[in-house]
Amino acid sequence: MTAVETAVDMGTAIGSVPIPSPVLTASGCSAFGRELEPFVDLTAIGAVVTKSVQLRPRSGRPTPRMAETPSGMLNSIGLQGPGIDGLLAEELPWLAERGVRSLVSIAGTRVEDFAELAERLRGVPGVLGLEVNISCPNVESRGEVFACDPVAASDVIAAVRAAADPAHPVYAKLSPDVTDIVSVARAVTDAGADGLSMINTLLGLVIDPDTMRPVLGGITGGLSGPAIRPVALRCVWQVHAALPQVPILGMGGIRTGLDALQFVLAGASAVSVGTAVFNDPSALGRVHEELAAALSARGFASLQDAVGHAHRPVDA
Amino acid sequence: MTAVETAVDMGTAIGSVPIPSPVLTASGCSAFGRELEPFVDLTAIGAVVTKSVQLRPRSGRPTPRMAETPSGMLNSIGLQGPGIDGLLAEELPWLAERGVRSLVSIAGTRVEDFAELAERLRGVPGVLGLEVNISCPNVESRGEVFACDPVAASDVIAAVRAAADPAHPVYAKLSPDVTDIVSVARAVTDAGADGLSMINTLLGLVIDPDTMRPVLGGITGGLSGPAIRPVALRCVWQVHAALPQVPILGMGGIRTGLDALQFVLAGASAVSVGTAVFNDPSALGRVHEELAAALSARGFASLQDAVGHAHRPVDA
Amino acid sequence: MKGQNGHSGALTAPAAKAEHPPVQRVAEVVGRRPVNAYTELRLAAPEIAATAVPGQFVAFAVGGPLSGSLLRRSIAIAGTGDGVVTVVVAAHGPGSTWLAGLQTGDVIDVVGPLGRPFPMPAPGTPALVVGGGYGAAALVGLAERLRATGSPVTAIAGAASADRLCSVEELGSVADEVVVTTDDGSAGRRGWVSEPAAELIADVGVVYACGPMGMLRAVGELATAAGVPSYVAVEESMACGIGVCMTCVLPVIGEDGRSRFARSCAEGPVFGGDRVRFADVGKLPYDLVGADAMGVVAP
Amino acid sequence: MKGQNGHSGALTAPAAKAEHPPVQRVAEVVGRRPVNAYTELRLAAPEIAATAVPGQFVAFAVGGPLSGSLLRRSIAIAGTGDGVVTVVVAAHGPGSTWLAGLQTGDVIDVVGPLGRPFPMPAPGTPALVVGGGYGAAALVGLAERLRATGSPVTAIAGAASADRLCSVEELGSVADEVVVTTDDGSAGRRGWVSEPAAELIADVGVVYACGPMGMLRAVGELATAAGVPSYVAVEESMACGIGVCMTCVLPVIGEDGRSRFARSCAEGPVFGGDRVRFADVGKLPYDLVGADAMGVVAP
Ligand SMILES: Cc1cc2nc3c(=O)[nH]c(=O)nc-3n(C[C@H](O)[C@H](O)[C@H](O)COP(=O)(O)OP(=O)(O)OC[C@H]3O[C@@H](n4cnc5c(N)ncnc54)[C@H](O)[C@@H]3O)c2cc1C
Ligand SMILES: Cc1cc2nc3c(=O)[nH]c(=O)nc-3n(C[C@H](O)[C@H](O)[C@H](O)COP(=O)(O)OP(=O)(O)OC[C@H]3O[C@@H](n4cnc5c(N)ncnc54)[C@H](O)[C@@H]3O)c2cc1C
Ligand SMILES: Cc1cc2nc3c(=O)[nH]c(=O)nc-3n(C[C@H](O)[C@H](O)[C@H](O)COP(=O)(O)O)c2cc1C
Ligand SMILES: Cc1cc2nc3c(=O)[nH]c(=O)nc-3n(C[C@H](O)[C@H](O)[C@H](O)COP(=O)(O)O)c2cc1C
Ligand code: FES
Ligand code: FES
Repeated sequence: MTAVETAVDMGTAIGSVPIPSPVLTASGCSAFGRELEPFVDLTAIGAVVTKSVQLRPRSGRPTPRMAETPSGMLNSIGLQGPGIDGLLAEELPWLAERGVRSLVSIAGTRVEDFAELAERLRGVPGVLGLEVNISCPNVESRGEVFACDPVAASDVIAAVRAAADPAHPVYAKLSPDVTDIVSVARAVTDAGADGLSMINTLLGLVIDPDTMRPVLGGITGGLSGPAIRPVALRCVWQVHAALPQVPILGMGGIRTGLDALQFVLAGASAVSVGTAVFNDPSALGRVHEELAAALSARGFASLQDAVGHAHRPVDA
Repeated sequence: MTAVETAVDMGTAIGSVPIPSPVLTASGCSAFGRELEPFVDLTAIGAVVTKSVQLRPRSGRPTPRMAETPSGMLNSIGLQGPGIDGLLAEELPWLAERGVRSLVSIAGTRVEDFAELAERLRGVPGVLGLEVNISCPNVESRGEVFACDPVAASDVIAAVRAAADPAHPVYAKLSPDVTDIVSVARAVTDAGADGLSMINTLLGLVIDPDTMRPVLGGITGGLSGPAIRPVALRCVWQVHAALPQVPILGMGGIRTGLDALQFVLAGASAVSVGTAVFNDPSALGRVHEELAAALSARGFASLQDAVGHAHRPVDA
Repeated sequence: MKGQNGHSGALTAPAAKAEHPPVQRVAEVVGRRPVNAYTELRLAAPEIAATAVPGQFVAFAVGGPLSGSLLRRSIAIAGTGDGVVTVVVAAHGPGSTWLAGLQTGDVIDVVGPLGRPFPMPAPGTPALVVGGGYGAAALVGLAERLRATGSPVTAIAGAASADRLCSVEELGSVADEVVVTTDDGSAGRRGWVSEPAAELIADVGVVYACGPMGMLRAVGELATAAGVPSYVAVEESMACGIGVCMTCVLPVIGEDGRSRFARSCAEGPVFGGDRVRFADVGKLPYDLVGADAMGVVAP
Repeated sequence: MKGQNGHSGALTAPAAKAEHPPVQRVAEVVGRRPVNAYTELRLAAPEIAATAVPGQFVAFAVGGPLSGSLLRRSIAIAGTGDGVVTVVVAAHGPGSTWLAGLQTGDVIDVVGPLGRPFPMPAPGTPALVVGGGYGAAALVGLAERLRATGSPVTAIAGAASADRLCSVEELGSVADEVVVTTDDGSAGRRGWVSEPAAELIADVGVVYACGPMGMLRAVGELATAAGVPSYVAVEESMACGIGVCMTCVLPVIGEDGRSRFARSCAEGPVFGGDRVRFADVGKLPYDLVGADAMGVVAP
């Protein structure tokens, strides 16, 4: 990421923690950051949002784990990962040593799992906060996804907020697969979420015309990429309109600075770039530069001034 | 549509009404059929699904009414149309004279509107059935969309089924913007729906980077096209798995015969081609031919044999 | 032309449907050349070339086989002959930039001819044609046709600057007079096309215009004020180009004097300059047919 | 090579990481030619050509500026020299068909070199290289490198039919012997590469293979049964090619003898033929690290 001649103050914050750039990775789309080193200055981006970690190491699902779809992809990785011990032993120290900020994504299938993970992450160097991936099946509720039920979702967030380092902002990551995302947003905010990450993938399916069966072993998977951007923007818009004081980490199909600008104007104070990294490993730095240039061209002195701008009357 | 050497029996049905092809237009994506005449043999396709009609003529919304999105588009037409009188006087006779089957899409903002429309369409020549567009705001419930509430949705369907010509199958058109589409599908089927059309568009938003405001005057719009196909397929899969006896008219991003095949394998007994017509006005005939060829290549003797095939164990 | 109007005292009758239906085909690019800031493409499309009438357009699928851009791009037909359709493309957004990058030998899916042609005046009626930017290209064929039916033709071609002018030479070879204007004075008269148009309008019996909306409005209003019928070819955002999607509408006064949202691809792109409610484009006036059902009430 | 193995009694040590990090750049196509059923492309990409080692691959963005195909296509590097990277593309689905249609002068976004190179044996170790279809192309550079370190090289190139053979001539110019097989007998010996491989394996100290999974499995199992270390370059479906998405995994036995889902882009594409659990590819064996957390239990 080379500096560009622009007067725009790109600083923003995750909860109350300041970060120098509004552009972050998206959980599960940049692993733990290492592999992006040849392409991106990881210390210059907002933070590395780590792949969702659970208590135990997980193999993840068998392949095939993905299918390409029009302007997007379907995935079903099954949260392959080293577990919290591996994360604490290997990945977070690597990031911390290099001065890379991390927003640690945690996942579980029981409320207590989430709380334990939050507890284990207290005071860990380099960790700036927690993103809570509640798009996981709740084993105590016949596998219903936490994020699809305002009560289950707020149970998780309340437990995480209570267990987490007080210095760690807690962001709840919402699923778009609900009738009323504002009610979920309100519930988790009331339960103590310091901010909202939105959106997670949409539930989708692809059938292989050769095998004539679903491509993915898990049948359905998560749809991501530019294809879902209008849905993501709608969710950010609706939630910002209803809860203008709640910080939003926006994501879903961001590929360019102008895409990121749309999220900022809709109400996001920071953005994650996910699937676009697979297309362009240099995307994070590029999106930062393009967003800075776009804000500058539109006369904004700071990113903050643009947050939610699209909600204001045109003459404002 | 030129005949192709294939032994596959492409016949299917809408409810109990037989149609010679499983490929239909999608409501709102082929107006009332006329403009496709230079490109498609309208008598050879399954049916023309007409643009949703309401009781009164409607101007529709001001422009801009659309935005292109990655592998899709966002629209907010506002159901511009001639009203039921215009439909009965101009459009349906035109179709009937030519021997074109029509599946008439009806829409309203009150349960009684829907019932009155169904009543008016009793015994009209050429009409093979009704598709009920319940993705409209319910004026009696603070504008909540009928399709997002199983109770409101089934109220509409029950009223339509009671008022409609007994010979007219009634298909309920479902919205994907719900937490649990199976519960809506079950409710409307219990209320008398003879089949399900799925899916309608997803609620989306695009912000114009120049004006820095939503592109559409209505702020949000409906997302359609190949971008949403995995979501549509997932909905069809889930509903067919839960209600295997209920006929499904599948749609959402179908562009090729192999796309249509995926819907059939997932459980649809007929398909609508919507946004793809904007890209390729000849799409309907082409999709029919490609689907026939794909079924033939896979050894199916009839379309019916392939319906729901992807749900069967691989060795079956 | 006067007196062909409907019941409403309008100066123009709505443009009539084209005689020939459109076709869809894959066409080869058989020529390309830069024309000032634009790219002129020549496409081998005999069925379209044979039936197209001035005022009509074609719609291209863009982006190639893996394209994520589904909507067709509409481009006015700038000329036809020898089985070839000529268009002039201004690289603007991604779709038109892709079009402008086509090379000789490339193939492209095209639908056309689409839309309603410019209505012709009574033979011999003196005519004024006014083109803005690449809009002038669409008027060359019209000017030829007018000349062929005995109309003396005066042409005005305007643009922001010299490099955005188009078809000046071609218009020069068919029109009796060509006036050039540029906003910055880099070619011809400094200023807008409406100035020479105002001077010339008294001498003609019909006016045609193609170009940006603001220009169409100025020329249309000028003509209507002078009691001269005018036809404008509008450029609204279109998803399908063939009349099935209803995205391309604008408020137009019908033959019965009532206003409706008319599809610019199917009822247009050519409308009477006195029939388009320019001031209401992008709005929903209460007196539109069906506005009441949208909850819009008279003020 | 024997004895370099880990604790598990495996014949191979895992392939080491490449020395040089990958770069991303826009490269121009400086040459293209048909090679039997395939297309050979030559790309000007000096940084990649300078650092690539046999076994590595590049990943291309496909479809052009309006592309709806986001995922990169991985293609093995078939040769490097003079700042040029050579690849051989088989037109298969839409992405590779688009790649195979690139013309000289076109530009494409490429990331590379990616993945781990083939480990080299002790100098002078006789080597067998086995290529299936276009997989043979990736072995030409390896064969050269082996020769340069004093290894006698025998090559087998197989394919379904003569037109799907690849790089036979190039292999011929570096290997001491080239055996050709085709399933239909349209060139060389009728049958699979595993037959000559079985005959030749006793004479070599290391085996390398690149081609379809079934072939890799056959060659790997043959070598392991003969006590010869083997390295195979696998071709798993990849979304990113750089190691961040976890889509490209397969079950691989690690140095500690435990099996894990290893990323074929970052821990591979070159794996010890005795380390890939071919029978379990596409499955989730209970003894994989972390399978228990997925609810998979020992039978
Ligand atoms: C009847 C008609 C005739 C036209 N003739 C010409 C011509 O001769 N030469 C030429 O260069 N252009 C012409 N245009 C405009 C041309 O279609 C647009 O410039 C082009 O669609 C812009 O697409 P884009 O991909 O570059 O821009 P984008 O901004 O990417 O387009 C996004 C969407 O908006 C629509 N859109 C954007 N700008 C316009 C516009 N100005 N008019 C209509 N739709 C727009 C596009 O069709 C597309 O659906 C004509 C348009 C119409 C309707
Ligand atoms: C390390 C590696 C090296 C390769 N080397 C070559 C080579 O030298 N020459 C060559 O022609 N091909 C090679 N391939 C395969 C090539 O990447 C695929 O043929 C190509 O991705 C298929 O894409 P498609 O768009 O044509 O097919 P599609 O079916 O449209 O592909 C859809 C998706 O599936 C993936 N996919 C489909 N088939 C394969 C496959 N066989 N292997 C991996 N991914 C697949 C694609 O990458 C894409 O993400 C290699 C693959 C890998 C992983
Ligand atoms: C391959 C892949 C893996 C993902 N893994 C996770 C994950 O572990 N945790 C999580 O919260 N989100 C995960 N996501 C969702 C992304 O973080 C993001 O919310 C979503 O992909 C939308 O953004 P995008 O369109 O920019 O990718 C994953 C997405 C992809 C494509
Ligand atoms: C421009 C446009 C107008 C539409 N109008 C209607 C409508 O009037 N009634 C309706 O039920 N669905 C309407 N739809 C939704 C389509 O019928 C279809 O359900 C949806 O677009 C998904 O299919 P597709 O991706 O093939 O377009 C409309 C869609 C588009 C793009
Ligand atoms: S562009 Fe579709 S109706 Fe005019
Ligand atoms: S392809 Fe993404 S991790 Fe290997």
